[in-house]
Amino acid sequence: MPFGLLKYGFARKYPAWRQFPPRPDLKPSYDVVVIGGGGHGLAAAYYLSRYHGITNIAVLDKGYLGGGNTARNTAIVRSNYLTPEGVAFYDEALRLFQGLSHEFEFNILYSERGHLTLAHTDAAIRTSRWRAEVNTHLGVDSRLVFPEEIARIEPTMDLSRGVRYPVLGALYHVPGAIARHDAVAWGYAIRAAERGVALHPMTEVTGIEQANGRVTGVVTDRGTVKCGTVIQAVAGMSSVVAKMAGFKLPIRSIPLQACVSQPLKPFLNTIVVSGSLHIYISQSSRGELVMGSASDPYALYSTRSSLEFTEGLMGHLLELFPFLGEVKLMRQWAGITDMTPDFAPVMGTTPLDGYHIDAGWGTWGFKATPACGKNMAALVATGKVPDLIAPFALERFYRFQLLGEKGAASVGH
Amino acid sequence: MADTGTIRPTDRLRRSFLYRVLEEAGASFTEINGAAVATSFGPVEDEIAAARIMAIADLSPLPRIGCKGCGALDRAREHDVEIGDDNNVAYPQAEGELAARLADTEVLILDSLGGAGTLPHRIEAEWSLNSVDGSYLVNRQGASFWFMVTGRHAPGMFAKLCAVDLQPAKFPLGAIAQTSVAQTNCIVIRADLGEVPAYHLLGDSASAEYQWGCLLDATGEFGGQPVGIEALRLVAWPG
Amino acid sequence: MARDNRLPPPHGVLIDRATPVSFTFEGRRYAGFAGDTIASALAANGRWVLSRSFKYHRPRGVLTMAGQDANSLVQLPGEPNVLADRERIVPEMAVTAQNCFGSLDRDWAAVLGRFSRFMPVGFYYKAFYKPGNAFRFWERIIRTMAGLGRVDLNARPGYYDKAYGFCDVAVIGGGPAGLSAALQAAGAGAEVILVDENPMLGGSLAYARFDGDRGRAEALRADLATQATAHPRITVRTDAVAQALFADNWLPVTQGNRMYKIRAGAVVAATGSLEQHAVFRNNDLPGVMLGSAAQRLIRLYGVRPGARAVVVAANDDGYGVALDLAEAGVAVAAVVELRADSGPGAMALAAVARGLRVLPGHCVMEAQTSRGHRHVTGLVVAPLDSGGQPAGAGERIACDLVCMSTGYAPNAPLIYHAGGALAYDDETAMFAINSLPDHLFAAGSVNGSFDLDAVLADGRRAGRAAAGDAGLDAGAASDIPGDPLAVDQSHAWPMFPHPGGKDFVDFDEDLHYADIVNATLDGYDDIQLLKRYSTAGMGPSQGRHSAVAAVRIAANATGRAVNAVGTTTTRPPVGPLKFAHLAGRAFASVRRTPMHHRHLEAGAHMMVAGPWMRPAWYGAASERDAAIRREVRSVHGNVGLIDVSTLGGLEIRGPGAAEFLERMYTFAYRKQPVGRARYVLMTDETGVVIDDGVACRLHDRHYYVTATTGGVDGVYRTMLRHNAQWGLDVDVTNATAAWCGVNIAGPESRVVLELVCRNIDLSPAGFPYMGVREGRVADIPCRLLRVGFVGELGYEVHAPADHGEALWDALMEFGREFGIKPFGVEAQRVLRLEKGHIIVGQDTDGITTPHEAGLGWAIAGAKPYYVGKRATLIQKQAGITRRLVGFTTVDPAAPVPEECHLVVRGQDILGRVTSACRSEALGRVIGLAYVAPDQAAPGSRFDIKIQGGRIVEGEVVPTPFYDPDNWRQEM
Amino acid sequence: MKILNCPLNGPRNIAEFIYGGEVTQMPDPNACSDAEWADYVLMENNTAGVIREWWCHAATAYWFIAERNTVTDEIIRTCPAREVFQARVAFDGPAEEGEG
Repeated sequence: MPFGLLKYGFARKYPAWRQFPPRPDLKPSYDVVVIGGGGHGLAAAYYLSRYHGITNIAVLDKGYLGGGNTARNTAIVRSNYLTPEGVAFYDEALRLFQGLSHEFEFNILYSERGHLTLAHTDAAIRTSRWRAEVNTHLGVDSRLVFPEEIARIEPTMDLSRGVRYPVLGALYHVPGAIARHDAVAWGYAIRAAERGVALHPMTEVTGIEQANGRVTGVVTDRGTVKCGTVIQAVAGMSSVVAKMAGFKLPIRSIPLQACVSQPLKPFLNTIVVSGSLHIYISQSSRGELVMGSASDPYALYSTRSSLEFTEGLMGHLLELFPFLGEVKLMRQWAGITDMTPDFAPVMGTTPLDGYHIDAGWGTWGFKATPACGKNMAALVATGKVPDLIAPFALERFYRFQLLGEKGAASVGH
Repeated sequence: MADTGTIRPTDRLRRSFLYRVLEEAGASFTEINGAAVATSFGPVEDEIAAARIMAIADLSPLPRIGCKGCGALDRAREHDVEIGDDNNVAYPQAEGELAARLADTEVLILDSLGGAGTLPHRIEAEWSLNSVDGSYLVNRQGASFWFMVTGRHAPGMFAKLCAVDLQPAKFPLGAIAQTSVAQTNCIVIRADLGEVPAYHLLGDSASAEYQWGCLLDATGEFGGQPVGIEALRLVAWPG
Repeated sequence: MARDNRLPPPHGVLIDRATPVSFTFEGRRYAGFAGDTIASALAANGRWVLSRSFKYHRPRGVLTMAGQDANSLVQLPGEPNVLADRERIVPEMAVTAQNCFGSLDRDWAAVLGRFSRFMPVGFYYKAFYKPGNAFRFWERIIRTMAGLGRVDLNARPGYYDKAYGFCDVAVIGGGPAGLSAALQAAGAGAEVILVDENPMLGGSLAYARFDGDRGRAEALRADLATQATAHPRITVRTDAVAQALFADNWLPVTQGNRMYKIRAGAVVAATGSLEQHAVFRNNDLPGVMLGSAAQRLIRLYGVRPGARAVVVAANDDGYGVALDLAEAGVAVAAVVELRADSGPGAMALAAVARGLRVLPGHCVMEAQTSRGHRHVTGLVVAPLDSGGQPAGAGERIACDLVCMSTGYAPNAPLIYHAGGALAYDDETAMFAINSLPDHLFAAGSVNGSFDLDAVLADGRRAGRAAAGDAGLDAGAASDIPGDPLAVDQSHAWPMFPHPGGKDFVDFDEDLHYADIVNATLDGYDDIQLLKRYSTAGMGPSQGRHSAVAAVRIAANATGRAVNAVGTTTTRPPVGPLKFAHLAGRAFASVRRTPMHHRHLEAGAHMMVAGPWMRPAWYGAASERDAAIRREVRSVHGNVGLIDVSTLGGLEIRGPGAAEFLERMYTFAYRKQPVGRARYVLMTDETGVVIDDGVACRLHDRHYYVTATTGGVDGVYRTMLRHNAQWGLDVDVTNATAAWCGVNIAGPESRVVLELVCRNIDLSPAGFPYMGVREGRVADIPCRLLRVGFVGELGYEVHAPADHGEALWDALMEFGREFGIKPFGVEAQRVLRLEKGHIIVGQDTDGITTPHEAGLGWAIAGAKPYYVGKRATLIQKQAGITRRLVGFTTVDPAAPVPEECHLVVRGQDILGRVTSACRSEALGRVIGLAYVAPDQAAPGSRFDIKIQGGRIVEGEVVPTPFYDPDNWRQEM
Repeated sequence: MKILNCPLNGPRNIAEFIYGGEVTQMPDPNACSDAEWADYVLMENNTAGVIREWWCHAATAYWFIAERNTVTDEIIRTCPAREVFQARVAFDGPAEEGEG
């Protein structure tokens, strides 16, 4: 019995710990307004208050805290990217994740599982080796493994060659992990609120005020607040809010769906991903299988679910795990994601002075949360773009200098 | 009909895309259009009975030709092909051939079960001799397999592979669906054999063996089986 | 307490007493009848404990008897989490319990229940992470406790398939509302599919009671069910679950091992309502169940649910339950009425008339049990004082059955899926539909109708409306008939929290009343946050029972109205929905070339190539390298044959053909002579290389263009889209499947070809390099392309696909005397690498530009336009950051770098190797690699980081490596 | 599963179609600025509301235009591409033949 729980057991009355203060009134002005109360926005507010002494911050969200993609993602953390820029950025995120429970004094249930990206074609093997070589060169623990070793790492998987797309190899990323996604947002919210950050859920932004090229305020359905600095972190709705600020983004809003099975006794240790089969799966600490697939085929701002998603997912999943046929699906849902032309995010300054963007995550952006928040905070506090996020500037698209993450998406022969 | 008795598929240069599968199923072959076509796999009476209930047949070697281009329909009409005003309708021709209008710019001409190929061959000859802008020939012989699905269970069987409602009430004689069957692109044409519901099924020739396998799997619950062209002819033209 | 609880007929309409069925549960043998569910058969044998709860491992038994709760989840061999109250027994079925440590009856983990105070809501967030990596330790423990059923790693799915279905009106729910809706719609001429999850139509008519005597319900059920089953336009699907409702009335329905995907014109949701449990201490004991569960046991399965019962009632149905129990020979000790009086209902009057003991204005203080919590033994009740609090110590009523009839919640998952909305109605103390999407209609108790006549009228109304909506003439639409009884169905606060807890709100998750209150005290007072923090409603029953209670408690604890707290949306599926149902036959299409079987006969090792299979090499996997060397040698030495049928083929015809190509590709084609082939390179609008091939000008206005195996479908679609915009007079046809092809290559290839084609002049002058001819090869009409991908004299012979195998046979036969050998993709990769030819997709990636790939020579810059021209110009001005070069290793003996080994300069990554091999013909390592622009000049050297971090020095050399003057391929 | 009404093949499950993105106006590639070109190629309106977009029916490789609401996913209407693209598109600028 861990000590942390003793007080609950012995207290006569429940020792309530009010983790978020009730929503305060909206002040007429703040130093910084963060649009979007998801993991990213809350993280930025937290790091500003914790490391940069900026606490006069309002975090606005049209819904409840952490209710967007923070609530809908599949909670995978990894840094096995293709480009040096991507690896460096996500590796910082991963290292920060490892310390979050202690930093928050709030358990985010961070669980290192190991991450297998299966390769079913020689083109996929090439890409896996490419990622492994780049990762290794930058000190990230990834390597190309072949069926014999895959069988040792994840013995439950069917590696027979009789199927349409036999497993030829995999990229094995040892530090790949899962965490309790809600807890990450709550942890940031709790510790930011503690330092005086004002959390404003159920507060919808309806306009951005600006004067001669600089942001001056944010209009909400609860009134207008003045501010010289804004961070926009509303993945899924990025284009809509950016339009209020007067600029376009290289982003399409595409639904991404996921689902969970009924709880099962743990049998799956690793996180398994297959690019060719468009599936990924892990088993949560509750015993549920958490599964996802490719993005929806067309642009949409609705989080409706579809049958095509689960049909396609299961058709392929049973190729790898045929014994799951009699397992039952419990719940499916969707989140809206930002898709960019080069599969890399957009972070940093914008054409509007004082207005900063955090968007374009391709999936739900969970695995970037701490690094993005920390570096966006540094950018806002110092006015200098940190090296780690400089490559992800919006401006790259005007130079046709797309980032190489798309390299992994080269056609297969 | 150019029947010349029983032959082996490999005796000829043109071969069905799944002649091996047919051989393994015990087919006996006859020559049509320079290729071996399965006449039957067993007693023809049984196959006639099967064709009325649930059966599939391979007509891949039978003559067919595609005409394409903005002027294709008019030019085909000049060659006495009867084509109506609607797309996705197969119009019957004098000798029992079909002119399947696939678009404003494309028509597919299928020979009758006879397989003499008079109309498709005539068009192929005349068009390839003098090319005219806006009307081009398309090789449908090599591009696509050609199966026939027959029997009263055919619509129910298709409901397992195809999202388009092919029940006779909703899919009249001559109707065409260009759609996905077992997740591959196909052309489905309703062409009953007398009273027996029947459908032509054409699709990517490289997927012939795959599609045949899917059909056998789906027809299983209805006791479906492969039949030869003999049975189809006898059902189509009794006596 | 094994006892035979069977009741005589007419009880047990679903069981066939003539067919006994023997099965085992936890290794013990039990007897039931065909038609019994696992739970009903066990109950008949006096076996009530079915499972252990998720957190505290408390014994759990029948709650709903309708497959709506997690208490009844059991394990079958190869199938976890089976609903014991739905799954019907079959002979020799071996059922076991789930989630117990030790045995179901002796589960040592039940000790956790004693420490529940140490496991407050969200406790795992508050502990287990200190010190250091403590969570690694705790996680192992948490994971062993997690989960319910076990998967059998050796299980394989049975035969599951899918079928599409079509109808005008789909009616979900075969109760009184659904039946009358279906009959009404069919009567109006609609094709109707009627779906019900039970084995028998009738819904509540089959087990519930609507008035003093049951007569009417049974007669009505028989009448409506017979009509529906006999109706020519109604397809009845029982034992079938409508799993969800998706866009445009897309309705997956599972029945047996099949999933029907039904497209309906309109949908009627007659899904009824879910009876809700009351919250009091030990309300989870076996023997404590919903009133409707007791009725189901009695009527459907002929099982006596207990010997001595207490009914906790807050509506007239509670008295119906009491009457049913009494008639089934169960002693009804009391009806504990939460309301001030038993109300005016017909059943209440009948119960009173029958002399049943009614305790009005009472509440439940706790349920009691013997050691081990195996079964309820008594209920402590007390009168409510003016403040709504229990007055006095209360009275203990001994009983082995407690039935709860305190209210309902609409069973509205399909309505939520389709985007409808429900809101809490304080007057009826129930959630009620306040908006429905187009084409969706609701009828019956899900729509707030409870009185039988109101339900039937509502069903007819919905049936008429749905048929009309589906385009049939169904007569005038009518308003929803009001139901005066609706106000008296649900109690607003059937909750009696106990200082000792175990007053469960959510059985799946073992959440007590206090957990919900404490979650709000921790600040999680928004219903969404509350759900995520407390996990209320996250279990297998997805809040069907806990949602309403939880939101009421949260509202009460935070002093808000229920609607202010809000509701969580129900998401698909309704369940249970197996993965195998969703997978179905999982069609995995595969394309085969006409020569496919010849390759297999020749022992080819096949590889996946886009949608195709191709020979990688001929021979066993073990002799890969030797086989590739052998094949390469035969091409260099005499002659080889490779199947290139998977190559894309496009016919571009019409007056605008040349102009069209000039716009699609980077090169120039207007002046290309007829009878010649020319390289084609395609870029997208961002200037990235996406495909290549050759364009053969067969006629002034006819080009035959090849495309890559994986790229052709996309190239074809792109061409058609541009063709639709540009309005050039061009026709584009994808002839990939129409043409198959082989490449016959090697010094002897001309000789072999001369033997089989007589009407083509194959002489160097008559058919020069990059020439194109049409003619007959082995009597097969073919197109011949004299191209040099593999670097030796060679010809691509393209033939109609139905002649492919004959072509292959002829060339192999006539080539035999010259030692012709088939070669595969791997040998071809070596050969083309020796010539320095790139493969799009291997030597280029998702962002490669023509200038980076050294393909600047293939750009006709003077053209006014080609897709990607502007981007290419912008990138060229910006300057390239990498360059693809040919290289060799400075040390000839160095190991061969592998594809994607990095080109590095200290910590910087400059590029990577894209292709490399040891060329036997050249006796050295050759390859292609991306290097920094300043390293791209021939002779300059760079570092390659190979296996194990070792550095190998590479040197840039000009390509082609092999036969630089091309005299071999142009001989 | 949404239904999309193909001008050639009639109402079909949307799974039979391939999404082609929004219909946008291409600036003159030889006259516009780099920024304008980047905006055309890489930036998206990504409108939350009714937009006009390209769809292709896979089985027939038939391209057409649809008006769809990106918030409700409601498809308002579809039409053949020729209703939108009637004139022959010409590109001016250096027209003399370049043999690269």
